[in-house]
Amino acid sequence: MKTLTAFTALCLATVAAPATAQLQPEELTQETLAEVMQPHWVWVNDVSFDRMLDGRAYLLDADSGQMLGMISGGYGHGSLLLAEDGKTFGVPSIHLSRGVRGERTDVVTFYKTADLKAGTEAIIPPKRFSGMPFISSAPVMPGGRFAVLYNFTPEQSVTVVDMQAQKTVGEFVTSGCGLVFPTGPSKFFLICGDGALQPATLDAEGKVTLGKTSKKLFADDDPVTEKGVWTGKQWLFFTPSGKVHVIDHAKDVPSLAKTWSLITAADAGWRPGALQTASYHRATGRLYVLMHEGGPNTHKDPGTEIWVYDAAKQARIQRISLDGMALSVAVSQDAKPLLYTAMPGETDFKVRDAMTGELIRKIEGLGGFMTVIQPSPVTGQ
Amino acid sequence: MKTLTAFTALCLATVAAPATAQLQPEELTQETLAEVMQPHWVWVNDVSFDRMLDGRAYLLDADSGQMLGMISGGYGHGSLLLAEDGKTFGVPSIHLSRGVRGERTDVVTFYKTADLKAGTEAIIPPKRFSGMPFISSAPVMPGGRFAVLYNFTPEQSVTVVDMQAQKTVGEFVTSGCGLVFPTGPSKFFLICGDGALQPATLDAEGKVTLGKTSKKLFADDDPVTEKGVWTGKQWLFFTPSGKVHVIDHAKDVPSLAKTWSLITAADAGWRPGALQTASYHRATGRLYVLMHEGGPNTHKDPGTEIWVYDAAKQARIQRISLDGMALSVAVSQDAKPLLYTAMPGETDFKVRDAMTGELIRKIEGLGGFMTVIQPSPVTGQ
Amino acid sequence: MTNRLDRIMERLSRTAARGMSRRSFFGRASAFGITAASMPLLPVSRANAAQQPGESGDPQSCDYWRYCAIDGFLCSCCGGSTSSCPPGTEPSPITWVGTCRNPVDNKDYVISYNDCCGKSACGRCMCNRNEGDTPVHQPAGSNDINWCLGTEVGVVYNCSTAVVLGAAD
Amino acid sequence: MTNRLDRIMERLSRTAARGMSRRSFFGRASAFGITAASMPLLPVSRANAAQQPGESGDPQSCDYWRYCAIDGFLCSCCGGSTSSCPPGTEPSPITWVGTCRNPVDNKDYVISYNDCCGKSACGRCMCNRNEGDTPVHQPAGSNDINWCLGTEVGVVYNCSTAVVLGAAD
Repeated sequence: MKTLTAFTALCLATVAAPATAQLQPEELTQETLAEVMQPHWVWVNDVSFDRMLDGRAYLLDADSGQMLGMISGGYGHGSLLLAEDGKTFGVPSIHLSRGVRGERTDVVTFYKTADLKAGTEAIIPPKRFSGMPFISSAPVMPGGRFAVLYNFTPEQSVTVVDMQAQKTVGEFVTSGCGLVFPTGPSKFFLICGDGALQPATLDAEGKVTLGKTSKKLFADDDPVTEKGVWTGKQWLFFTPSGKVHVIDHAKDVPSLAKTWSLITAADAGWRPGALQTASYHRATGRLYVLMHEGGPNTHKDPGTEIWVYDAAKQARIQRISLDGMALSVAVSQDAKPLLYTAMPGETDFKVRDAMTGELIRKIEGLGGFMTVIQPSPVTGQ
Repeated sequence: MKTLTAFTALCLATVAAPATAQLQPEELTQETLAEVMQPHWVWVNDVSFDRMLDGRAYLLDADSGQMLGMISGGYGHGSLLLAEDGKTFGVPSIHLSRGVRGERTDVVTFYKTADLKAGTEAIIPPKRFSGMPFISSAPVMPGGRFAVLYNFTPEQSVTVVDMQAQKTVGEFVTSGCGLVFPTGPSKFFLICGDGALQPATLDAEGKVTLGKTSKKLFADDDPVTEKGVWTGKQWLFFTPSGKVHVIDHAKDVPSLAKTWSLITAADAGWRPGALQTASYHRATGRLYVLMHEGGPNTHKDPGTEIWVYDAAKQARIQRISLDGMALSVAVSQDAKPLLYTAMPGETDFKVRDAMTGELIRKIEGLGGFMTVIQPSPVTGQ
Repeated sequence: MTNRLDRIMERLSRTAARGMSRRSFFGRASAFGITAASMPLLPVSRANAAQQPGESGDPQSCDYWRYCAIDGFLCSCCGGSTSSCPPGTEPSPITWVGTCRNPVDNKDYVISYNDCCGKSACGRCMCNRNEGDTPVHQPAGSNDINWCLGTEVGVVYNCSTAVVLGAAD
Repeated sequence: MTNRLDRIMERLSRTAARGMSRRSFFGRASAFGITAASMPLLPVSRANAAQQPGESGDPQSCDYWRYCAIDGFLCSCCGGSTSSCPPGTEPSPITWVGTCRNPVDNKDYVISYNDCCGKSACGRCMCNRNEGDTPVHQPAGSNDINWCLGTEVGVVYNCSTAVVLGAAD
């Protein structure tokens, strides 16, 4: 957090200095950051929808309200591959040799948090999913050894990247199922178009073996969205009508552990929606969900409130009014959690107390199409 | 103008069709345009200052108010190399292999007006001037055989491109002088930092020979801006205080033909400014200049009025209030000329009758950092 | 929603023989239900298309009936039209489909939202409507996918069309 | 204006021996008066810089005194400061200079607006002030040039600093 140190020094100097002394020549330096991503640091994607060649992610310090730095992504920049230790991350990027055309090269570029400099690059197959940013299109597996990237050409497959060796392991077909939902260091599942789940395992080198596809778990007329939430133990999936499907992934074939509803009779007319629909605070079991009033086909409408649930009790315990709208929500995982929201078309990133819902600050002047929010993987404990 | 034809057909169908008839499956096609750029077509640059990897230019039909198409440029997209016959153009572009970093490749890509498809590409030295778009950093020579591109690394040189062969001729040093002001098919001059002009000639293959530098022509405390205007016969240069320096380029060494002022005693407080300061209508001799009220150091402030001069008589003949601001102005060269203005921060491109100054239409929803306006090189005569 | 998609798929399987750029992008896709999205560019002549009956509304407005499941910049504002790509851009051969009700005859039509590709985002007439939009793991109906993936020119998205494939029933 | 630039050039020629990244970018440039812009990154230690006297104002505001001739995004809003580049960006070794009056001591200082490069535009705190700004054919004082041209990483501009080189007199 040298940035802040420098600012502090400058302020002290302002107060202490004799007004008549002359300024001395200064040295121009490059900022560096702490080696480890701090609990209240957060990355936010700006896909720059009307200028998708120039997408980026901003690294913000939610405590000070300062921007700490940024990375430039490739075409249609999505989410970052954040290492669990908060020291490094990877950036999957699509590049064309002449900007909008020419030879396509897909890479994962590795960075250190400490200097945000482009380091090692792993070339990956030029097939990565391009579209709205979803974390489930490129997650890091628990433990952090591998990242699994979803490909759609429209043939479906995944590319496995070894995060420690910073190398590409290979491409593996997943026919008929897409997105990637990790359930352990070497286990994940995909969602199939027909409402089933497809489990898969990684071997020690990261090679993928598909397991037995589950039976159909989700209704055709109320399918789960892409925007599942990992509690650290289970995946929760949401449906347009407000159902929560909890997945049991313990056995070889995934099944439904239980299904509950975000909405009671008294809440008729409200639905979950948005792009990053929900976020879960592991230490307290609080589930934050973006809700809006609307009918069918409003499943991607931004939220006007955040409803907070005790996920274990499947009961709402709080409503947070947003004084506006949000398309993304995320909560930090530390003991004094912050609640983050962003909204395309607005350039403010909003920081709230995740326990009280109180607005702490707006970080202003950021990009116009902020989507996925990625809080620090470091909890400070 | 097939686009318009298609729209017309659709409208006719709407009126004529029986409401109960079923829609038939349609064919998805690609639009094409007239072979020759029409007199009221105009290109406008959007440098996308906060997303400079994704700059572009829009082709607009000022008569219909329709967008006809666009091209994507490279990093910090500047102006187009428009052929005089309106049939082809070149796009100088800077590309890096990894978007914001990696190997730099500079190219000129050639397009036909009829299809706006990227065609032949000429590789040029990776030295092209990067900065605010100025037409004088990459003009086409009268007659259209060659284009001369200004390089700044900060060594200064020019790259000559053969527009007919669609090939790079070579790079030629110009030490101490910059930008390119063509005065004939094979003659141009540059402006030197000390207020002199540097003439140069092209041979039949496009090779550049520098001539004898002029004496100092411009005052140090009121230097000419980059934003000179070619009348078809002479270059006019403007100074922050409102002087117009007319260059005599007929002899081997350029000199001042005359100097006059945009501003009379009654206009005290007004100055020329903006990015594309002025435009000249050749058939009528009318000179359009963006003017604003301001003191020293406002030489880049946007204009709030356009003052129209009879350039031969050196007298103002009209004032056009802009109902807002403009950073760029250009006039079409046909017999019923249109006056175009654009302003960064606004997304409307404004079209006026160039004789009356009356606002005809706004073309809305364009990019947020429009700069250089390039009217059709075709006059319709 | 899925019943409607089933109908679309059925319809498209009937018309598959008319396919144009279709086969080269089929590959494994047909194995997992993306057939509906891999619809052909139907070889109906331009002249016929221009005589389409039963149209009303402004194709440059997001309210226009065909846009009920669109997400992107309207090609009608970008140098194209509801059924043509702007000059120099390449139509995606595969894409998502929606079913929209035509206010003139009150019937449902299958609309194919082919993306136009190879120049960057047009930026005009952004329009997002999600009638029947499906998650990306049901790609045939998903407007969150960049469908430029199927083009020769590559992945860069310019704008979206809204082509009538036919009646939905 | 030029008198002031002359003074700047004179001053810089006196301090040229202290140059750091300077020589490699000199080349032919010294022949035509860009010497002033090719100023060194003066090797004053960070600790000293932090004890600078005579400062007032908010470095995240365009009104801040050092920004009198700047054109771009303020590095102070982008993870850097008036004299440091944001993490992962590379300072341009050469750039334009301006002369700004410090409201604390009412003296003029030469300010070097080094660009930070290698990531795309920060986009925050856009600031354009043109005191003494010169045309691009007088590059040493021109803020319309992308000064990332002199870096290893390449031409892509992120933000601008405002480094005190010393007193202008």
